[in-house]
Amino acid sequence: MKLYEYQVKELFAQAKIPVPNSYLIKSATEASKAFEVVGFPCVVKSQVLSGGRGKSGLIQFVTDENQAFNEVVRLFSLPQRIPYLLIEEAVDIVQEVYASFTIDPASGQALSIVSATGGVDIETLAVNEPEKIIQTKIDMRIGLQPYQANHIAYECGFSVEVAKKFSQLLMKLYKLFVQRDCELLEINPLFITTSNELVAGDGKCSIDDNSMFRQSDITQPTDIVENEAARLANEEGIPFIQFDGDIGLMCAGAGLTTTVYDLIHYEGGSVANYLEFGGPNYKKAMKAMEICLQVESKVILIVTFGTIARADVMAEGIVDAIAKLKPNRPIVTCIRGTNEVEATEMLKKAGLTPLFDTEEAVRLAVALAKG
Amino acid sequence: MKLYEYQVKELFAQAKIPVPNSYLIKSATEASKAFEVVGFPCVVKSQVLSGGRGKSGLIQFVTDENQAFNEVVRLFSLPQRIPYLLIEEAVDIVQEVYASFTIDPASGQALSIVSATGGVDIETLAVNEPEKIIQTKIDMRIGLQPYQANHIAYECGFSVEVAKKFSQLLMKLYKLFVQRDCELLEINPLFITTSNELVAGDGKCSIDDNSMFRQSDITQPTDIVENEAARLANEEGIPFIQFDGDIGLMCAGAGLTTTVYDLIHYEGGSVANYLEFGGPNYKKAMKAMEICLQVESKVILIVTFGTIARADVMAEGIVDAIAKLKPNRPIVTCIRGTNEVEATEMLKKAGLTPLFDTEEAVRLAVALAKG
Amino acid sequence: MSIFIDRTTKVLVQGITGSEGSFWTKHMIDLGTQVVCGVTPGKEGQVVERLPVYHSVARALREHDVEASMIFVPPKLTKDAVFEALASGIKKIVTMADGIPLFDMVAIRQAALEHDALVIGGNTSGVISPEEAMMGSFPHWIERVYKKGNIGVMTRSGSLTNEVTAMIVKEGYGVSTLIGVGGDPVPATRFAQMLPYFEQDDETEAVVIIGELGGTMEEEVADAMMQGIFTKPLVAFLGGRTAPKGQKMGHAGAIITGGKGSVEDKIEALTKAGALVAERPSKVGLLLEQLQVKKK
Amino acid sequence: MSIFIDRTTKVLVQGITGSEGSFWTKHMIDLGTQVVCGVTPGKEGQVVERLPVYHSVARALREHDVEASMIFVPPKLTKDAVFEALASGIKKIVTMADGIPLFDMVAIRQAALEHDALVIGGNTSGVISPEEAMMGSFPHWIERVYKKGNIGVMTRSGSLTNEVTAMIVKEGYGVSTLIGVGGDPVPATRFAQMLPYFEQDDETEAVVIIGELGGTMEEEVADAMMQGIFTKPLVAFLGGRTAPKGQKMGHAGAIITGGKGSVEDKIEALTKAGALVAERPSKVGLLLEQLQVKKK
Repeated sequence: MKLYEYQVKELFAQAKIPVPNSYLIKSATEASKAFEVVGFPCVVKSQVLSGGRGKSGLIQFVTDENQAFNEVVRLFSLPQRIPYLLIEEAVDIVQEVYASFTIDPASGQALSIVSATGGVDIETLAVNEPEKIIQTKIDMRIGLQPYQANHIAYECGFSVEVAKKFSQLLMKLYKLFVQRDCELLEINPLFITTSNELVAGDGKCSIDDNSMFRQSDITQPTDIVENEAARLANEEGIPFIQFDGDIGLMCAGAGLTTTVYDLIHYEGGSVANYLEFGGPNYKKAMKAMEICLQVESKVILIVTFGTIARADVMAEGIVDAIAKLKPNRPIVTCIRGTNEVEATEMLKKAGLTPLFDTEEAVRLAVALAKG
Repeated sequence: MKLYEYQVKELFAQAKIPVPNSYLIKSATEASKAFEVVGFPCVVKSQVLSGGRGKSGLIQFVTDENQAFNEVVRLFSLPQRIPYLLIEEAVDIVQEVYASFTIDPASGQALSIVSATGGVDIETLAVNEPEKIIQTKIDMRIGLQPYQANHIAYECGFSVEVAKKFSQLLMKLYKLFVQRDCELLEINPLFITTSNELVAGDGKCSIDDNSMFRQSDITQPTDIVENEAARLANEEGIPFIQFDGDIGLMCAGAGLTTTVYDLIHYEGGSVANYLEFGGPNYKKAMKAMEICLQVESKVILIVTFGTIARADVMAEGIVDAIAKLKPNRPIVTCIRGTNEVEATEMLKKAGLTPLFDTEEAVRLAVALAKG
Repeated sequence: MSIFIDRTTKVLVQGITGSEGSFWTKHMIDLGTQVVCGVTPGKEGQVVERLPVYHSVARALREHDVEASMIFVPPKLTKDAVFEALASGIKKIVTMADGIPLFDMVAIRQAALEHDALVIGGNTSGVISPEEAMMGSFPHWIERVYKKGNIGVMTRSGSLTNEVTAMIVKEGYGVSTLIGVGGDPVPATRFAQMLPYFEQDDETEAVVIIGELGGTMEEEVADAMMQGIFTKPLVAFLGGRTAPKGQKMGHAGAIITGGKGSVEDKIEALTKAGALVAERPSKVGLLLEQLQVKKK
Repeated sequence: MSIFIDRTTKVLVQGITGSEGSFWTKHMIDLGTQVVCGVTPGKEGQVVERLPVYHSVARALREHDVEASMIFVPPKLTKDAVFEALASGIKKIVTMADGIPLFDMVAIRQAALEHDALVIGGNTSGVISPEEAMMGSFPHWIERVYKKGNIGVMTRSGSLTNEVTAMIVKEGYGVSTLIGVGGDPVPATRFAQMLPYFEQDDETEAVVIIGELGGTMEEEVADAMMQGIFTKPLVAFLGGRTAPKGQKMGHAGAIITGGKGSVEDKIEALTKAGALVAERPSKVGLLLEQLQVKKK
């Protein structure tokens, strides 16, 4: 689960990692109070999960109330429906640093990534000047050691005063990373202020979904307005992404779904939604169909090749879903795996023409979508 | 630091390890209240740090208030000054189990020691039937694993119901062992009750002195009346043990002090007190002398052979102590090490006859003690 | 023949009394796998598929020789089960649970490396040598997928594996051993670690890897080929060529891989190392033919 | 000659800018030790005894070849310093702090074993090869103790070591290398681990161990002798023969050692293995003579 900036900063504050003074608002009517608390100049920051907020104008530096208020109104009026704005004090800075922890799958260790040259261009730096990025592996059985944090700090070329603060901050960040079962915990930029203080300017945190059971105090804000299909999918724990193409995918298995997505594009088609009801969700054909029907599409393409997921169970669910939901668009099926013969019989009885070859099914779906 | 039983049981209760219902009293006047809370039958348990309480009559099973009150009065009147009594409910038991964690120095790992046959004779069992004791090494980087606790429980031959409870209890006990920097954490006996509950009947806990800085919420009860010498030594952090012999030892270095203790016994002498003012305490000759003078002895024997501890510094302290405290008994010195020539001069000026050979000094002290 | 498991491999099943454990134990035995006993704490004395059940792996090993452990326990208990098997000296382990906490997988991977053991999974159907033996949950009865042959298969996926393998079989090939390393971000064992075994296996004449965007497992395969660790023909199919760029791991992911990890990068690395990359599942068999791999 | 350290050993000092660190660095150099640089975080650029100081061991190693690290840091920082040296690949480490938390020593010992490194300490004066080199804080200027010769010495004590060694020297012997393994309950390196080095050292003709009641280090020495790992003459002095039985470790201590660990048990094991045990310090030299160890 990805957290919003304001949530990450709440975690930072709990972990005693300094963050700028700020105030979160849900509507323009709360803006005056926020400006009163935070003062000017300040930064108006849209709370969305996608990256590149600065470049797409979703973060605005403002110097007076008039300008600030206009920005707040503008941002809340954007079609993408920004749920919150974080009004945050502007910090006088001398340097922007990058610091993160993640997992290095190859070694089975945690990885600290630090660069004295942080900010928005860190990925370019990684490609062009990788020597400016300090990567340190961490044995998670014993954790980040103080000597490692210390070495990293001095490798950044910090003064002794800043180095001491930085290595302590890195220890706190690692502790938070572990406590919160993070896939990624990142401060970027980490500000070094004119008075040699360290302040987390922005933060990213992605919590491992498989560990959410022990992070139950962290929840996605419930009042964020999403589209109904995404809301339903999220509620059912069904992986779902909406696009603006023609073919609604209802497949089982992430690898297979991704491959069908590729095949559709090879055939000149386009995808309306990615929906994957495999694994533990293979009995949820009814819900999966309901979600697909929420999305505008010209055809629904169902492809499965189950290992544990039984073809007859999925077929039965599909037949029931069609009977109940009466889909207003053509459905192409390619259901294989255990008990596929029984599955085929069911689908035929329900008036479908089941296929057995994925590529054939894709071609048919693309043709139907093109009309 | 060794904890009293009632302190250990407080730790158990915090760690959700079940303990019998109990009430701690400091005087006989509190007994009625205790009996009211705990009920009968109950056990009156003297809170002293030495072992073998049962065998020496310091733990008494009582069935009514009259008998109980007599025991309380008797125990509080013993010459050894028992500070507290723990009045504890009697538990109906079917089995006594032994469970502890300690450190195995050879492997650098923690060690779980469990026996389904616990109780007072566990040491005899260790010698005669070692196969009845299950020793399990624990990699402290990852801690006791549930599969280990489970295996131990079934090796004990417990029923499934008891095994599940026992393995959970063992996990909690290990966690407490680690959290509290224990050298030893022991439940003996661990009762299995007639209703298949597990209850810690008695507990021992020794906390690593070098880790006390992070266990500052645990303190020795301040209201326990000790002898003045022990109190002073404890206050100064000077290792001190009182005996009832003739020669007061004031030596530097644990190994050397122990050796001098041996040599005195070889020569037919006896020791009044063990006192070791080496290491970080080598500048505390004044305090060391003060403590030694609190103890009844016929002669004070000072032996040092410093490595970091400078002989002249120790000699200076001794000379000052003699001038100020005017000891009422002979003093034999054998001070060697860095600047021993200067040390010798100082001691001579103070009227002493410094020796250089430990065994000669011991012989002299024994002769003086015998008069 | 096969690698990792064959009819002589003595297998213990952890979690044998659960519904998944008992169901798949039956199928493992049906296929020819030599399952010798099972473990479920608290169930010692029970019998599953005529096999004795023990409280712990250590207790089972007192009575049985065991070379491999198949683990059917829920995700939260998987780390403990793997640690138990490793501590008992078992060097081949398959663990299938989907939903193992990330840091548990990190601990499992590190423990596997420390014990010099092959732990396959989690989030996998396991390992199968068709018509020989399996540790896992493959629908081995689907003949147009699980046919014996001379192609080694390694995969990160489940359903896609059936899709691709069916295409291999359709072209007249069969599978020596199929290894699902699992779909988790930190699989306990990685593609490249298994290559030396396929290299040494007489009956494996070529290897197919089924990969996808993200991570560096495919690049590690290319490295192993460049270093001469693996010299047999290799064909790859990679899902996610047209996928929108994922932002899940933010900057850090990009930094670790030096900006690599896209399907294009993987194709470049594999092609440079001499592998052929199939554009779609139906092309995999044709590329094996193109590499002159015999049909057997 | 000597083991562990001699005039060719390049030594780094961690905590060199502290009062103890700088004081003993001077003495180590005075004796002939080849100290090449120092480390104190935050003090890079400073100079101590004409040696450059670095922020971290890794930074020091970029500029210097280092074989051994001498650690003078407070007890609470010792584990970190040892881990830093080990992570940098240094295989000989001496750490002297008195008061290291028990679980830190457990971690240090395990890390030392894992890295196949010799970590001497904590709570020790260190290692000295008299008239050659030292890592530690010995008053090497006391000639009636620190005299060069052919007797290897291992000890758990400080002052008692001076007492016993003075007696060895009084009898006309000298010391090849003296190793204080330290007085903590979990020393990072144990007596028996050092025996193979003394066994191989041409200049060591016999070994004296200075032990005491408790633990099993002396019994391990006896085992090594029984196994033929150590074959030279060995004399032991053990303090605490008449000591009242300690109860510190309660039942657990007795269970671990199977009721052993008393001085009597140690004497029995050592005697059985062919060692001689001196009743008092003044007898150690005489027993060496009895074993026909040459005076040199």
